[in-house]
Amino acid sequence: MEKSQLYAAITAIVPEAVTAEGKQFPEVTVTPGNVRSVMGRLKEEPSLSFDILVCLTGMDYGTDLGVVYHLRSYTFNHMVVVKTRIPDRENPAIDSVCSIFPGAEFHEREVYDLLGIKFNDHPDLRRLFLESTWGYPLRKDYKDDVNIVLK
Amino acid sequence: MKSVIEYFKGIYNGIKSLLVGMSVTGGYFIKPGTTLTQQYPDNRDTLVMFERFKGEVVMPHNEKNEHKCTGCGICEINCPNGTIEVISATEVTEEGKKKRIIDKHIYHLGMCTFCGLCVKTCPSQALAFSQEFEHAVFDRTKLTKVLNQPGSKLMKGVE
Amino acid sequence: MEFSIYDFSSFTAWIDQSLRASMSPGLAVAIEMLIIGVVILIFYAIVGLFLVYAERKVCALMQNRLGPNRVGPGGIFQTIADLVKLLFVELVPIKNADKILFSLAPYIVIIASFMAMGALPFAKGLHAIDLNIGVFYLMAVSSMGVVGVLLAGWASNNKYSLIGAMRSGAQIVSYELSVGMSLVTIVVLAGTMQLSEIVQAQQYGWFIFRGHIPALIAFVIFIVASTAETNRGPFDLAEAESELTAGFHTEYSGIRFAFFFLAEYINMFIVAAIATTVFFGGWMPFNVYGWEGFNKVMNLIPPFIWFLGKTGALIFLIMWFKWTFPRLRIDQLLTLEWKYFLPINIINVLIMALIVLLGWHW
Amino acid sequence: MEVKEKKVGLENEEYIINMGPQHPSTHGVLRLVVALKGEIVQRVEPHIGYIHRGIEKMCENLTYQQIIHLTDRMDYLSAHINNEAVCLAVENALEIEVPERVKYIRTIMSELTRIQSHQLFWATFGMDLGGLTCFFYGLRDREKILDIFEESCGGRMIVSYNTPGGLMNDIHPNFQNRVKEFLKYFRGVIHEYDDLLTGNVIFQERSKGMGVMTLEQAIAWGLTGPTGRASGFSCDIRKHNPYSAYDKVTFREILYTEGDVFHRYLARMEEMRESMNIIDQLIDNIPEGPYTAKMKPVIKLPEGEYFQSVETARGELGVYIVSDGNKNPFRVKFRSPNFVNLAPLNLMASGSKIADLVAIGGSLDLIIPDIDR
Repeated sequence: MEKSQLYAAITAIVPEAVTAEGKQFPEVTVTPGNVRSVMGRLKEEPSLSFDILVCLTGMDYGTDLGVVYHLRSYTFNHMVVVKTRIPDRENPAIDSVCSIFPGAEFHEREVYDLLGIKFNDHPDLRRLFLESTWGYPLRKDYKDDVNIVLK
Repeated sequence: MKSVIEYFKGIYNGIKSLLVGMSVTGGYFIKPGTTLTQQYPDNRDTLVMFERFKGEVVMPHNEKNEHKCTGCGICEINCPNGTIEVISATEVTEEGKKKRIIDKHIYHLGMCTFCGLCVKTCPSQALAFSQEFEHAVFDRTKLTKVLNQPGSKLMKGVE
Repeated sequence: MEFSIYDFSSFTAWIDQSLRASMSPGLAVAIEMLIIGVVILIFYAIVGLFLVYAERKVCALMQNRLGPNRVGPGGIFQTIADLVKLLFVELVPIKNADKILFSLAPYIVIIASFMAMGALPFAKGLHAIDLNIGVFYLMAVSSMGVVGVLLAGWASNNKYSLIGAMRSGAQIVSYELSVGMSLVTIVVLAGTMQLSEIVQAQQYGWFIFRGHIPALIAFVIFIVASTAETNRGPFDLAEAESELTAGFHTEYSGIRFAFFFLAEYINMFIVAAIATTVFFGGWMPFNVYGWEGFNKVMNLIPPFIWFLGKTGALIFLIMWFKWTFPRLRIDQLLTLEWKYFLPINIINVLIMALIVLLGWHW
Repeated sequence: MEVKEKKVGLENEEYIINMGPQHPSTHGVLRLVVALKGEIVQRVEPHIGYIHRGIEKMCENLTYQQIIHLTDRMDYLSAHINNEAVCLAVENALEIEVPERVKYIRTIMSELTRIQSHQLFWATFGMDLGGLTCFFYGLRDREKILDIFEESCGGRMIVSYNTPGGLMNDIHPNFQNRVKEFLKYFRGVIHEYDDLLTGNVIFQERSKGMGVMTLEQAIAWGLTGPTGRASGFSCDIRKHNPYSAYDKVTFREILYTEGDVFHRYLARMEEMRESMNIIDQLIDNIPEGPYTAKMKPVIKLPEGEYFQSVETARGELGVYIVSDGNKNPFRVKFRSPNFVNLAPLNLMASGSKIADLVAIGGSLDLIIPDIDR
């Protein structure tokens, strides 16, 4: 499938999304509440069938937090990037996609651990690497004077 | 009847595969010449490391106790983990100009990850890797080394 | 035709008579027991030390290594150095362990292997005791060690140890059957359980040749089953270091660990010695009917050399197994015993009985 | 974590053992909390983070050249390939075409890395199953590749050989001869691997039908590398999205459908042979030329997001770089294959025995620093 066709197909499936042009992969920006339904549709649509969750990245954009999903299709070998931004820094929450991609379980725990984003309906949301008393180190405003020494 | 044949075939193939495995180990047992063990502390004199082996960062000095380091600090900037500290001083040359020279080029071997960026980016090739690999010491402070030798000078012609 | 020119029975008889001549019979027996005890103890230690060294050397050569090579020429004093180290290692007290059973377990294991040593005929007339149920005695005594292993696992208050001990229990109880049945096959052929008579019966040909196919099958099963019984690889499930760290002896240190360690090697020696006695003619030299000159040369070699040589070859075989094969899983281990070895063994005993009845053996 | 043992009658009692952080079969500081019922594993819960070093956080304060040396320390057995991933991402972002020579050398180095990684896998997998001799044979042959690395790169495992735009230094003049020598040697001894382990009846009984992942499961959990390909999941990045010189070589993607421990093992054994074929096609044709493209001393990526996948010895390594135009990246995320492959361990291992858990864990070929990052 050509890139422009892919854009068109994705826009048809996800009408509420903003698709950015001129990027490495087609990009879809959705609101946190829509993530699960958008991902579900992208996976179920037979002409797209984004059935592999390659990567799930937690982001801190400085002002708001975000989660970036990289999806790939096993049949067509094309990729899409689904992005979402969570403006609430105090108590960020987003829907979990574990029910669609079981492999997201560890990814989401990692994001929760390092950025403090809560995933609703996650089967086992605990911290993955760090202790429960630790802060959220991947946030830009994280301070650790003992372990982080900047020159 | 078929299952009986399968049963005995299974036994035969199983035993055969075991004997094949034993022939490998047995083969090495009767060929003691194939051992590869290096008797390390004994072969120290003959042990030659590869010339590119990244043992530790050194600053080569020539016989007149001169090095090539201008004290520019590029190695310090490029080092990913603060292994190198360049403490520079100023010196007044014969023409009366002020010139930056190094006072101490400090190298923390304990922090070095041997990425090679300092050696690669040094504009005057003042740094090099030595093939020394026996770094063990009893006191951690000994891992902090001053690379320029005492009383050493900048080599003529290196800016 | 006299096969062996070496006969120790007159030598032992002379010691017995000279002791009895100078003191009361009770004291004489006590002193004899003491002498035998000391001799066996020394022999035990030497065999243990040598086997540990041999194992390390054998596995090193199989693995393209040199093995121990620092302590003494070729590393021959390595095991002595290890022993000294083990003697000085602290006996780590285990919290909430059953102290009495914990300290008792290694002794049970070592006593079991020690007792088995007494019945082995090393040469003609060179054995501590010649029971008329020798085979039976050896089996009974050598399976006593499992009690020690079970105790060790239970008393250690360690989960790994307990799993290891339970595995060991299941394993030894199962494989004891195979060991017994394969020995019974030969007992049928020999018609006696007395070890000295079994050896004597092999004067004109070892049982593995005389009993041909059934004896060969019995031997293969015996060597595999006894490897399992001694908890050695590929049947070392009780210690399985990649699964259970060290299994039943995880918590043992110092001399107590050394006891387990030594007992493993001595057990290996004992099963190899039983196999030698029963299948390979014990201390009998290798003779071929009709080759008089060859036989004479063979007869010149002392019987204990024959005995130790054959035992050594079998020990090497067991070591070879260990350093080649991956470990079995517990259910496979039991499947192998109950589905393969036991049926084969029972049929094998029947075949052997038939052969003996019809006189189809040599 | 609080480990509670339920005490409701013997038949319902769970026997919880802690495999790790120090355990012979977890290959590092992985801790598996295993609930047992007799020998049967009820559930496995991986606890990770014992060597979490915050590489992603560290990257935010380093330049792109400096990131390279951290990627060495993630999956230390695929150091070359990890380096390459970051380099490719940076080069793609800058739209730099690296010289052909660099592409060839990178590909050869990557394949050598893959072989040595699989050799170590074979060695440790044999050891996990109790065949101790495998360990020494595997390491013996791996040593020869490490020598090749040491001669050209200066490091054995931690090579830091790739740099954005090219290589740290040119290959050693002996490189080609040594590689050819190694291939000749290794083709002669690889049959020992099969004799000792692959064909062994005990090994086959231990590994066949254990820890099965179906194709659907493998896709859903995102298993990649030999682990995924054993389930029939065609996920070889080298084949589907070729990078470096992989579009110039012909090779076979090893695919099986069974998805059990044995076929994961087999996939790795076959991959070693395929890697040797790839090196064969390239080693004599390394073009002459510079060993690095012209690069500015300070690399600043244009603002944007860049994602690059490479095929490491264990699966797909994804590098996701978000740049805000500075010399340091705004955010770096490593999608490490081991992290993803570890996740379905409970699914694979529950219902099997302890010994199978060890075999399944071994067959995933986990590298713990890559999981923790």
